[in-house]
Amino acid sequence: MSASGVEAGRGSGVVRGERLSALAQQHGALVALLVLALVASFSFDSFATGDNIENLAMTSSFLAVVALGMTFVIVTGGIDLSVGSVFALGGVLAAWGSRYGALVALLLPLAVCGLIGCVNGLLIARTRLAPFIVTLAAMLAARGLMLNITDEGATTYLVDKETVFVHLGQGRLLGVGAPVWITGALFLAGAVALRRTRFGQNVYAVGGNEDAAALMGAPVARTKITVYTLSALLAGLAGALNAAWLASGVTILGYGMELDAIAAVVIGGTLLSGGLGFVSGSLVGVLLLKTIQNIINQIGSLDSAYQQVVSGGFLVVVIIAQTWLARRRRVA
Amino acid sequence: MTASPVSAEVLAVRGLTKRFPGVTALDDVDFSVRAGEVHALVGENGAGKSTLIKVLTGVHRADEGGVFHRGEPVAFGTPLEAQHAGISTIYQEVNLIPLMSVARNLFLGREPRTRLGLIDFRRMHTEAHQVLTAYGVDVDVRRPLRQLGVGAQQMVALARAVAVDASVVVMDEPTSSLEPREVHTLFGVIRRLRDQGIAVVYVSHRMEELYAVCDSVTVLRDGHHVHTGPLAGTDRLTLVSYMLGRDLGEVRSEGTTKFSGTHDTGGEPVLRAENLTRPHQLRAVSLEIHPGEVLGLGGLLGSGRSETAKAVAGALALADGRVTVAGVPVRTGSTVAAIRAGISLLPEDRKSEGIVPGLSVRENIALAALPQLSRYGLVAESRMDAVVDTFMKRLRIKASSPHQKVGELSGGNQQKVLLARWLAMNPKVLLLDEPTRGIDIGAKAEVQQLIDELAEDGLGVLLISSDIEELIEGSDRVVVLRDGAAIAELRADDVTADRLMRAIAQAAEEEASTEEEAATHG
Amino acid sequence: MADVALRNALPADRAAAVRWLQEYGVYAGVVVLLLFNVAFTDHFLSAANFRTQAVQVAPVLVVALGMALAIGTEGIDLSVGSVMALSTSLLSLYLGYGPWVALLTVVVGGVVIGLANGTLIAFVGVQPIVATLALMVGTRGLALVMLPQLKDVRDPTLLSLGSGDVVGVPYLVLIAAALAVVVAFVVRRTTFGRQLLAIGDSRPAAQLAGLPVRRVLITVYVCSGVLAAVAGFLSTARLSASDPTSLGQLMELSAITAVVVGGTPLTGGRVRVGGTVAGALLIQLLTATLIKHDLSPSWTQLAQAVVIILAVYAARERGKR
Amino acid sequence: AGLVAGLALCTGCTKSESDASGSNSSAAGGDSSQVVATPGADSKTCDIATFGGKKLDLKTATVGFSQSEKEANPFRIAETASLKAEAGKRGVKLLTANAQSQFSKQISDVQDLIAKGADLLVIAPLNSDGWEPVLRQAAAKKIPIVTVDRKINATPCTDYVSFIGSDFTEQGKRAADEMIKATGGKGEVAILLGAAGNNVTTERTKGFEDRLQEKAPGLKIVFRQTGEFAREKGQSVTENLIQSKPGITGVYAENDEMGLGAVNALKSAGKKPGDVKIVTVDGTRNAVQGIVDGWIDGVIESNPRFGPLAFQTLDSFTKGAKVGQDIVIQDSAYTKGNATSDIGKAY
Ligand SMILES: Nc1ncnc2c1ncn2[C@@H]1O[C@H](COP(=O)(O)OP(=O)(O)OP(=O)(O)O)[C@@H](O)[C@H]1O
Ligand SMILES: Nc1ncnc2c1ncn2[C@@H]1O[C@H](COP(=O)(O)OP(=O)(O)OP(=O)(O)O)[C@@H](O)[C@H]1O
Ligand SMILES: [Mg+2]
Ligand SMILES: [Mg+2]
Repeated sequence: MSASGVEAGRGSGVVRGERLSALAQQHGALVALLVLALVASFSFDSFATGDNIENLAMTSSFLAVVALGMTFVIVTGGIDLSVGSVFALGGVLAAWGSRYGALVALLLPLAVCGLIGCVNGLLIARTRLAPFIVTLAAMLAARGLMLNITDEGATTYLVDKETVFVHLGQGRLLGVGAPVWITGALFLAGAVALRRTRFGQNVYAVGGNEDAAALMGAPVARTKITVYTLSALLAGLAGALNAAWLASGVTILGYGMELDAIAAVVIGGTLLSGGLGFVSGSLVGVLLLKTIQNIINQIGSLDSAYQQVVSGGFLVVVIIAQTWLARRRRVA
Repeated sequence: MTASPVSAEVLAVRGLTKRFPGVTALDDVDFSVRAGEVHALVGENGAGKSTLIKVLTGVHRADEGGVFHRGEPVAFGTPLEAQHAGISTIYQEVNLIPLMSVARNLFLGREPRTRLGLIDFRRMHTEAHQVLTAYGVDVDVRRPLRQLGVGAQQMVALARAVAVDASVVVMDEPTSSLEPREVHTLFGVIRRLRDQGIAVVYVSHRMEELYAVCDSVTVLRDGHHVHTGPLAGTDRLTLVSYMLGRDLGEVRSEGTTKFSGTHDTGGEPVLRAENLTRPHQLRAVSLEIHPGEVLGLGGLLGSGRSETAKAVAGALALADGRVTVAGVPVRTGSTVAAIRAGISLLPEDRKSEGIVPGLSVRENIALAALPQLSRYGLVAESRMDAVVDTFMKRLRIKASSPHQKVGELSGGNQQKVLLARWLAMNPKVLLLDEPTRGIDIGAKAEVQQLIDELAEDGLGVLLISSDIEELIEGSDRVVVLRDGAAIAELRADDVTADRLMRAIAQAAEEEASTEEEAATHG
Repeated sequence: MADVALRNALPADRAAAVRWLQEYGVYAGVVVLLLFNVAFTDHFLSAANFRTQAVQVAPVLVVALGMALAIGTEGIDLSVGSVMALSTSLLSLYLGYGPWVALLTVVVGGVVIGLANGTLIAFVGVQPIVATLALMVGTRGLALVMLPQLKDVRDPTLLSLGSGDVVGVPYLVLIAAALAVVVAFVVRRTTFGRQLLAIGDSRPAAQLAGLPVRRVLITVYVCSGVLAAVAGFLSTARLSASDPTSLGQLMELSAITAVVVGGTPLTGGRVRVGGTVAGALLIQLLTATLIKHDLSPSWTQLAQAVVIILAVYAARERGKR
Repeated sequence: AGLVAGLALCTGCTKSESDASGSNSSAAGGDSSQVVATPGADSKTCDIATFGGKKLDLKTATVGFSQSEKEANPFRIAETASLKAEAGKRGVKLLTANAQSQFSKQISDVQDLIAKGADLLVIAPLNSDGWEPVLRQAAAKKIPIVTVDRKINATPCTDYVSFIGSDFTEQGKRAADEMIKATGGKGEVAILLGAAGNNVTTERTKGFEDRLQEKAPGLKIVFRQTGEFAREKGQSVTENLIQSKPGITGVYAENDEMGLGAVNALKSAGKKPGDVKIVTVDGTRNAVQGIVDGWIDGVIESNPRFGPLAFQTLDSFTKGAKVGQDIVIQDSAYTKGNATSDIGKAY
């Protein structure tokens, strides 16, 4: 009996170490963000102003919604490269649909993008093709579709200002833009879905060890199909919100967005190999990326080439810091 | 629980054939299990036991023949369907999610929920704790599963399988990583299941377990059905002869373990490890192994035996500690340095730390010895073939060819491939962590004999085994670990099962320390 | 008896066909595209056209070879496109010393970025996709800082490298083919190749087997960097200009597609060099076909998506059940 | 990262090829600065009273400039340099941001400029639509906006003050004229399109197609493929083009870079200068040199030197004077006739 007591006692020491490391894993990016923000607000007068922070929140919100979907996908051990194209497609569809009313403007992109995600998920789950390549193809397909309905990008559909749809992008509540509220709500829902529902447990299980999850009776295929559908839905929704905000279905959006989203999720502490991740971390990751961008603009006189070097350098420093904070017990 | 008449067949297969590329794993096999019966399934490594179970539970699909559940033909597409039909399984390799918490693993798919439909974590944790305590696992259920030792993980898998409302519980080598104490708990669980009218299929290589808990037995050999009958009427040797396909007399002439007596252990120690220390895991462990000596490492699950072996082999970063081989210091924390110095480690978890599943048998055997088997960075194929050939013959590795993927071999043969990998290195010190776990009696005897031979050739061997008999008969000296520290050492005539049990048991601590000198070398 | 044998024979045949498709699907795809073009594309069957296709595919192939190595270790290298840009900038900056010195600096550039990638991945423990993503951003910027603007190349040696040939086979094609052979040899016959595959298949096992995991990983990313740098060098010679803005844009995706379509799994532990060559050819032929038939960008992208899925579907590892 | 820095440091000892034609001048050349095309009285104007802002002195003001693409092609380099030079000359504080061809970034760039305290904005938009959030924010602070080189689809003198730039449709039309002149109005031509979804691509295509239809129905467009405004893509597309359509008469490239790529492709396919007529848009030095060498038949200029005109407009406007809403600049053209003499004006 006392043997197990000793074990438990020893266990708690291990737990404390593990908890600390988990804490760092979860909050490493947050620490980096706070440090960065602190330094920036001392260095630039115009950083910690209401306007600037609002801009930051607004521009972050669309990427954040995309990153939210990406988090689910990455926790299952997958990846979704199609989100940038789907984002652009969602915007164009929303703008086109807005002439038929707010409902169409919202539901059309969700339906089409959800379908794309569903096909992604089916291909990945049922035929066991690599997510990387399936979603790469979907990225081409969604971009092709978007060009197809805009006369190769020549037509930009404008959002009908009469519909309530525009308020989703431009409305304000308590001085904060609607997309920011929507993003916040989505992240709350996302966090609950991932941490507190059976679906969330299955997402972790599939990412942690797919074969074991199948043997334990988790619905692996269904979970995968759901996460890819969810990711595309959220990307489409982000596109639609963005279209409402910009009041038009801009056709040149979303290039490289998938990489930004992946970077944000990973910086936020989610393991690319799956099985471990946090919704809140992804939000912090997005804010970190956008803050870096904002700081470069605060400097205000960098050549475009230097801007890239600086943001690449920042990225390296951030991921080293994050990895270092999150360093886990080595497998070896 | 669906209590059906005792004689009713709950689950059966008829004329089952299953082929894999290059092998016929099962050939026209019949098998059935009745409610309230514990049915043993035995056979050598690669006989097809696990494959049969996987067909029964929807992991594999049969090529020919059918599966019948309560007399109805069924075809489970996924393990989930089998579970819904009331068939619950513990697979041979622990199949849980390492990064998820213990409680989440236990409850995956049937989490208690609040009225809002959200998971009720508080209830889940309390219940998980209660369930696991009943199985003798006392841990913080919020910890990630991977922090548990393999044995504790096995108990979690067991608890999970039994907790489901099942009419059949299938256990594929559940005891291979359990301590005697836990095996005892397990048997209690099995008897309770039987009394509830649940059918149990039980796979094990340990004879005494079969006789302790099983009612009837089916023997497979090379994918064929050989024998089915009540266990009471079949004695051990007959069973073994069925499994091996040899006649009784031949088997009778061999003993239980293949170890010979003690070895000559003179001379300077070939390995000296001092003061190995690692936060939370190892506390100043020191060891010496002499050439030609087999040093046993005893202890309970989680006592730090695997960590000690890994530390010596450079696979763990240490806070403190020195390792010397034949007097020459070895850099710690580097597997490369350890291997170069002549230390080889056969890891405990062969699935994830041992084999490279996608590479062939040949490549796996030659993996560590590659630098020796190549010139100017180019692989000397013919030398490699020679080495591979030698060891495949010597260890009797059963594979369709040296080019078969190791991932497709049966567990026992995978273990042999790993042994071959290390023997090909000509090591000075061999660290064997559970070398005979999950190995059939034939292979087990071969491995034990091999350990003997190696020691006689002057190798230093460190043997970790949860099989007390094996540890006692195989070792010249046993160091007992508890809680990450060496607490006792048994020498010569003290190396007996009784002494070992007492040293391991916590109550014997004082006794042990007065009778045996403390094992920590100054 | 005969009945049973027949029943067995059929699925066996199908299994064999499936395995054949898995192994040779890419090659079949290339042949199908060739036949399609011969039938439906005007002026397709000409030496000049084949030369064009071969020359266009050469840089992609060279990059894909390095990518295949990285993927073999269960990694990925997103920085290749930017390394090409860096290489073209370096080339332009050092061409004054002559083409050989320029080539040397280009290779050094590739080594440096490869080392940076490898260090982040092997020592710091950053996941490959993130480490190389950061370097992808930074390296492109670096290339532009060094050479802010497109610059023409006039060095005759370099120009002849870009457009010259030996008995009708362009230098570029020869170099790419030679590199493919070298990489195939390295993967199959060298210790390094075996170690690379073992690490890709099971890193913990490789570590415990005493393989020099870090050294191998770093070497792999250095190889990938150098091959990308060489591809940049070759592209510059072909273009007769250094254009760090657009050179190598989206090259990482083309290279990954070629590798994966060629049957190398992204999960590591396996490298198919022949398949990678065929994969690169397949994508090249597909693009050329779509261009020759003057499809609009939207249809081009849709068609590419479909063909990629079909190719990968044919080559996929069947789940064993 | 340290290694990379090291790499960057050792660029001190570089030695590039000596440039035969002298180094490219990119700053705003004196005699080649922009000229307004139609300063006619009939065009609409805007002044600060109608716009609704406050007068201010340009000298003490902060001007924000948002560039759309990397300063890596001659057009963007010359554009940014011209604005910076003019700001320097006038002693105005200039903040710059670069959207690196990402539209979302450009929106946030401009917002950052506003937040950073820019009193006036000069924007080189990446796209014509989608400026709603920026315009609203600027309107709230009454910040005058001048857009250069591309237009914003919004109400002039309400949402922004004026647009200074070329007429891309017109450029397409003039390119068509050159093509007709070079080919004699008969044959088959190919278009190397710019990046898909870009207004410039759309308008330069439309102008070209309309004019051909109108003036030379004998000249058929048989091939339209995107070269994404890059030399390399232009080259590989043209390589495929000349294999599959060996009888092609002319190639219209929507920027110089793709045109030069086409020249490369023709060269390596063994064609002679003049075998295939090439007309391009932009007016970079390399392209004009192409005319001199005989490979290119016409280059329609798109003048990037917006600095003087933009600041002059802002200056007049902030002083309260009327400025034009649409200031279309006069683009010249380079042909066989003037290429040799005017090459100095090219950027
Ligand atoms: N997925 C697979 N692919 C190919 N061959 C396989 C596969 N699984 C099992 N086999 C082969 O089928 C045969 C039976 O293996 P199985 O795992 O059923 O043996 P076992 O009786 O459980 O042995 P052990 O006691 O070692 O666990 C072996 O020859 C093995 O190599
Ligand atoms: N039943 C248990 N309860 C609590 N913690 C455990 C239990 N079993 C193992 N652990 C933990 O797992 C860790 C790893 O144990 P490890 O596997 O190295 O022990 P071991 O002596 O090699 O046992 P074995 O090889 O029999 O599994 C230990 O640090 C211990 O804290
Ligand atoms: Mg088995
Ligand atoms: Mg152990």
